[in-house]
Amino acid sequence: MLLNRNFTLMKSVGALSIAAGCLLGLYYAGLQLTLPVSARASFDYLHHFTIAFQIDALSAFFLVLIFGISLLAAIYSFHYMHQTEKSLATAVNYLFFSLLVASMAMVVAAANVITFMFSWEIMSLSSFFLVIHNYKKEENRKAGYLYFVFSHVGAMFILTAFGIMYFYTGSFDFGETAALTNTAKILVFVFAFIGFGSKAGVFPFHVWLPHAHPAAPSHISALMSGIMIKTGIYGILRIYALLNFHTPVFGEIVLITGMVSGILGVVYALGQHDLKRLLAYSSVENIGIILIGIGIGMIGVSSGKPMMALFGFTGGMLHLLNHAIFKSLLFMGAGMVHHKTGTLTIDALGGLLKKMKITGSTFLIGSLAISGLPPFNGFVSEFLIYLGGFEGTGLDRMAFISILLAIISLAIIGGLALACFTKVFGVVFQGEARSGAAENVDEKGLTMLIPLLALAGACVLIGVFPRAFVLMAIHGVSGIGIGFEPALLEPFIRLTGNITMASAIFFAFILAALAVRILLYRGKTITRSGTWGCGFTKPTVKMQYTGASYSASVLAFFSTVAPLREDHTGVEGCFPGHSSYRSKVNDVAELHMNAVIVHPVLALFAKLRWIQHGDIHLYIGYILLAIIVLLFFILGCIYDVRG
Amino acid sequence: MIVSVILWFLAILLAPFFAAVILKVKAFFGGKKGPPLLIHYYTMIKLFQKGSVYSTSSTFIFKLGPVVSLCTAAMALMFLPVAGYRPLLSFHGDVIFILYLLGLGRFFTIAAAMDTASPFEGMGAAREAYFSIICEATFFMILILFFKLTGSLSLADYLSGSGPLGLWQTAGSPLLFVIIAFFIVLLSENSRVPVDDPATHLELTMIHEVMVLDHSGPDFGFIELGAYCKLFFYSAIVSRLLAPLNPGNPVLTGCLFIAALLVVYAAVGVTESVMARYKMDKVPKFILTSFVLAFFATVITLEFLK
Amino acid sequence: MVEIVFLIPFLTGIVAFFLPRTSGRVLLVLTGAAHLVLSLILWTGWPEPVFPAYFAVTPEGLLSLIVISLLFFLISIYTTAYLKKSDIRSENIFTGSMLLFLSTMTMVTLSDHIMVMWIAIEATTLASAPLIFTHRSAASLEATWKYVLVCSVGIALALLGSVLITLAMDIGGVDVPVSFSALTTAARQLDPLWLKAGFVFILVGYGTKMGLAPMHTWLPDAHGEAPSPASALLSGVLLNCAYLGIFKTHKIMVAAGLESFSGTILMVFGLMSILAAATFILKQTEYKRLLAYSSIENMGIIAFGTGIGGLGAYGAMLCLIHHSLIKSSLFLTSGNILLGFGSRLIEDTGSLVRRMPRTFVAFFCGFVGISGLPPFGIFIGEMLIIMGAFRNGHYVGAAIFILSLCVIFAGFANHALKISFEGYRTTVQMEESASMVWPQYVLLLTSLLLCFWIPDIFSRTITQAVTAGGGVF
Amino acid sequence: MIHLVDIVLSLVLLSILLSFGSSRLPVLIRVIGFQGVVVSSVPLFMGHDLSAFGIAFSLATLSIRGIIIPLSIYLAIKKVAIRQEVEPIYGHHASMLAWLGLIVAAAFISGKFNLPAINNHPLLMPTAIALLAGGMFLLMGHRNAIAMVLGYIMMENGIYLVGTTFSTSTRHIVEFGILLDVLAGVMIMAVILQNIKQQFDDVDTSLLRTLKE
Repeated sequence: MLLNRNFTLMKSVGALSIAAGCLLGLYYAGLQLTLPVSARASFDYLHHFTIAFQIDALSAFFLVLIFGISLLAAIYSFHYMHQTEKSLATAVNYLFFSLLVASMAMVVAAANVITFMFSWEIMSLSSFFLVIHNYKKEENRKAGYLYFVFSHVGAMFILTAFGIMYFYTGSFDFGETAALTNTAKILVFVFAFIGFGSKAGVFPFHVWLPHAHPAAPSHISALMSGIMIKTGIYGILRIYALLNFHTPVFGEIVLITGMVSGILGVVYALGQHDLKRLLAYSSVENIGIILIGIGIGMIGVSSGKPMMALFGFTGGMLHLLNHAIFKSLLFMGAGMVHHKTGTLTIDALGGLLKKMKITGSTFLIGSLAISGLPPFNGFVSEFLIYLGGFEGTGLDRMAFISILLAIISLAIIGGLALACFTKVFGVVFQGEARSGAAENVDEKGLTMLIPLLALAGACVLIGVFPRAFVLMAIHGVSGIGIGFEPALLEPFIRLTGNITMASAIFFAFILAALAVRILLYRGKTITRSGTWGCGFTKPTVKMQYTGASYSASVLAFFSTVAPLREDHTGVEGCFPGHSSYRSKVNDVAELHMNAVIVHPVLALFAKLRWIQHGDIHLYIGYILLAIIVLLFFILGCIYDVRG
Repeated sequence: MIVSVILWFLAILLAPFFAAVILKVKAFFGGKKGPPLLIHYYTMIKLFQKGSVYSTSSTFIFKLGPVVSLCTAAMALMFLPVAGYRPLLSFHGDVIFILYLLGLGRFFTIAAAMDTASPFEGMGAAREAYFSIICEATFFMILILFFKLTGSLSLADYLSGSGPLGLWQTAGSPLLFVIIAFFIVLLSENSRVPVDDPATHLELTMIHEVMVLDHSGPDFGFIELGAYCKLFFYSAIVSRLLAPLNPGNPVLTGCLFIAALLVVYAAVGVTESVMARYKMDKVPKFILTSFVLAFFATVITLEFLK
Repeated sequence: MVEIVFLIPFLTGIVAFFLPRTSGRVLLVLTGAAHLVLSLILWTGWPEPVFPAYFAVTPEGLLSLIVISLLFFLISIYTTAYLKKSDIRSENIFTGSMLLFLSTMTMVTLSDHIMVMWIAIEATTLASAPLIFTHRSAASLEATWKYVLVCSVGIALALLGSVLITLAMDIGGVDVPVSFSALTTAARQLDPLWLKAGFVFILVGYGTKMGLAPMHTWLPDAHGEAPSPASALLSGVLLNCAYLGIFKTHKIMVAAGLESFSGTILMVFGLMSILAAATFILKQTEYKRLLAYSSIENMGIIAFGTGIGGLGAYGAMLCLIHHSLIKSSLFLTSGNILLGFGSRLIEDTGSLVRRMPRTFVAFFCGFVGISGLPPFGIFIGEMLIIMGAFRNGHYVGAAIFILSLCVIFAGFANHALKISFEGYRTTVQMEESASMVWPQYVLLLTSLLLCFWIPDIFSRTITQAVTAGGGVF
Repeated sequence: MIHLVDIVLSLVLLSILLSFGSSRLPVLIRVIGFQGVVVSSVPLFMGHDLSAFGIAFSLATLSIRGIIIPLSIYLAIKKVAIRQEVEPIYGHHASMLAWLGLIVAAAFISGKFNLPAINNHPLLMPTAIALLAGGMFLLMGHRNAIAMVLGYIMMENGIYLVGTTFSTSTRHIVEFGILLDVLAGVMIMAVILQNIKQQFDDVDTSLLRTLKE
């Protein structure tokens, strides 16, 4: 993989090998998904342990996801990694790229603790290297560090959860957890949830995410945001399936965190000025939506409402798939923008749609899908989650309130997402170019366009003909181990049918209207002129509405959770000179993490530094002290024995 | 089936007429004669005959906008049980579908507005996006209530036949709150006073109107028609809730329905005449009141269902 | 003829004192190779020693021995290159004491008699003192002074401990040779009170040498001041030797059914060391001291694991081996950095990745390995230790362990990233000779290999050692 | 014989007292040397095994402890002609009191153990402990590096006392090895002392505090 003599050759070899691997994996995963039985493979390890893999429906579902997206990312990377002078770095990048894909596949296939932790850490490590691919930028290094620490601490939490399990079961294998007491189960779940949540980017453990994702190259961001953070979700589901313990507590935890991260994620996203940061935050939002779905499902299971459970889980799973698709689409689109214009600052772009038709329109489809609008895939999954929620409104007080909040927050998230992505699309791709960077751009690079088109096609396909995919998601859900009889599938069939019909009719409408429009325009004078400036005689591009001001009013509404720091030199005098405005939305989680955790720890350890005092008498004193204490310890033991 | 098709066409056709009623009412309050009731038809025909002028900075989105917004509105009407008859389409959860469909329309209207690179249209777009968030929250609040009452998620079950009556019987007085909430949603979604003043001349204070500044000719016609359909959609819902009972024979039902509709439109007109539009920063609070009302209604109803 | 293994380096060491530079270097490498070969032979067929009363081939001893000789061989190769570059006066003393150091350490691994063990360990102190003093600077002088005095005092206590154990024999009325193996078999009859006292003194004594807090104070100074190959030897294998003494005593305790007593003490000291390391790693300014503290941390981990027993003991053994491999490679790499940047301070270094790419690879892999990430072996060791801790219900211990590990990782990662990537004022590449890089690579690769595949005989040895130390499967 | 042993041991105790009291280095060194002689002669008086072998070893020990070690230190001082005064960190009277407390504590502690060996040598255990603790005291009580080395030697003496008197089963050769180690250690310390003197032209360890966090 590290042949960096001939740049193009190296790139093509790298991309091709990864792609080929993905295709193969995709084939087997698909096979697995159709197969009812679960494959299992295990090897002897260090003479005392085993490395075991097992692929059940759940894993297969994720495998399909992983390989599918990685395939496209590999194709995309071919033209994206264009800096010939950094061929070595590129080669390393490909190396870790392939490593990341492999390790993700291993994570979802792992069948015992050792295997899981091993692949998990490898995954974190390789993605870390990908994040600091461009280490010359200060903030990228910071991002890498943050991500590194977060993933390690998260892994430690997961390990703790496994440790507690191991205390009861005494076996490394996933599976027998019957021995656990209920409190232990809850404890395990909480620890695992924190651990996996920090990987999945659940508020408030998402701090690393908006730093790390923009730092990586775009196809990597697509990979990370599209699927790597989903391994966290996988972990949560896996633990849930393992514990097989249906208490409403789990559901409530997941649901509430889901709501919080959903709303806050999209609010912060609205406040960003960097395109990729915005997308990263919107990943937090979508993780929130997925968790809401899963939480509804869990509550459904615990309260014996199979329909609700099925709707919730399926919605969650499907949204997982959808998010993987449109988020990687958006990231790749952003990558294209960055590749051509060299900037990602939203307010410096504009009017790209005229020059980059394909990128623009695919990005439009992506934005529509991520805002959950019909007839695109985002809608289908959110629809299912809604239905699950409504099924759950029949519950009693506590559950009912949380469900009610879940539905409302889903609605709000939907609205905010719409605002957010109209902002992105409107400011980046429409209007006039706001800076020289966006003036003269083109779109070349076939391999970068293919994935965009493919993903956009997938968005529409799932949006219009969701049945097959919904069934696939359901099959994945069946891996969680909640029993449901096939009769419950019937409503899904009906629903998907309805959606297909409705969207078909809708498209028919559009076509009809377009036809009418053409009819009306036949033989009419169509002139082009400047935009009506509402009285301004000389409109300039500077006068366009910027993204910052677009989102200002909404942010004002959420100012309590999203403190807005702005500094601007006002306009003074009749003929004002230069005036500037800068604003930044602070992340409460980030602020508090520094205030509550980091500083106290540093202070504490700073206090202890006098131990290494430098005086040898003191050192000998330590030795003496140790001896004396231990002797007293012995005496204590004796007295214990006697009395 | 045939009936519902006919009704659907009627709805689209009559939407502009009802919208004119508002103007009439306003004129009456202003002590003027006001335009004829068919004014909107005239304007639309005029628009359809004209050509168009497109901004140099606009793209195909700009042309797509009006079409999509019209289609979404018309599509929404397909789910609407006009005068209590079964609608063309209806399935479990179609309400959510409709809401998101209208959202799609909004998306394209905004996109089209941003397309023109005009600062004012961007401003309007921002407001549109912002206010609709709260409206959706309200709508879903009401949905939760209705679902608890009827156990169904389709407009047809709420509004067709004896649906509304059932709602009244189970929920009772709290339904009044719901109706008021709905009315507020109606006002804001269709950008009427006090949220927005379509008749003002200052672009700075507009929301919907400013977004369509640059549209002209048939495109603008589409937009207008879409707006009327949307208005009709909302007011039909309100009217069905206002006049829940449906006497046996079709004629009576029709008359009742139309009467109720007229009342709603008149109410809109009255509001516009007696109120001035709010300052932009007061608008969210105004819309929030609708949410609060809906929430209140839900809680009360459920309490007293128990 | 087991003894020959440490006699050869002893003699060559004596010789090396009177040799000119070049031939001294050659002799160094040759001895390393010979030693490696011998210990491999020792491995295959376990021969009987000439003085069975004093020496014996034990599994844990063999483990340390093989590690020592491998490390020494590679380090000797590195040293030849290092000596070429660095300015070390009286080089013959350096090489000579390196060899003596090797012989004494080998003696530790092979010794079975309690007193002989003590003699050997004290001898390692004396043999390594000149190594630390190589640079002849005030700082190195101070470091040496502290090292010799603190360690001697500590080890004197260990001697007292050994005496007390013999005392325990007297009182218990057993009359067997004073060798670990014999005592372990006869452990039941020993008088528990004096045994405990003996263990305590031995723990504190050898603990001083092993670098357990709060007796660790000499370690950062010594490791920081010694020339890099010496520091590599010190933290790579010397600490293991000290640990060996503790481990053998712990074996006696286990056999005497006092493992709960000794285990608790070991765990407490382990945790204290980890915490101490965390304290100083967070805001460390010199990278060699940083590595030294990380050694303290790892020794703490090992002690903790041994104290837990069971899985933990197995993990501790793995950690012991892999720590030697990785940490010594890190110290050698730090030697390259020192030669390149000419400063021990972290902020004077930077952008290693551009200036010495090959060194960077070694450095970063080492960092990844030492902070317990796969694909290096410490990962599996730490994981087993944590699991074992939970298995035996030491929740609090495990919690402290995990938290302090997180803190240490945060601190270490911060420094490592600084060294590797921070501001590249000048991007000129420094020349790095192959013989100063590939020893590290070999070490790291060994660790990597051992993480995936352990030869049967090797694993059998580990298992024997562990089961003797209270490990169960 | 027993009385003889006790007399010898009391001599040792006396030497500790002197070591605390003495304020001049040469005196201190002589005291330590004397102490070494006495201590290493203890086994002879106890008469464990009076084989020629054993006696030879004892004599060798005696010569090393009593003569070679102090001599090496002495030479070290001579090489680096330094101030002859040593001040304990805590003045003389405190040292005296410390000594008394030491003896009492030692007696008390050794009374706690029920050992067969103690029954016929009542003074033995206290002396050993006193030596250990005294050594520690010297180590921690003096800034002067040489005094610290002497303290280390005193500790060694104490341990030797414990070892030789109790365990019959330890072999002479082993003892001898230990002795050699100690000797080498002291030699190296002496070398370091010289270097310290050359560096700072003083042996005050408070100069050696640069290496710290």
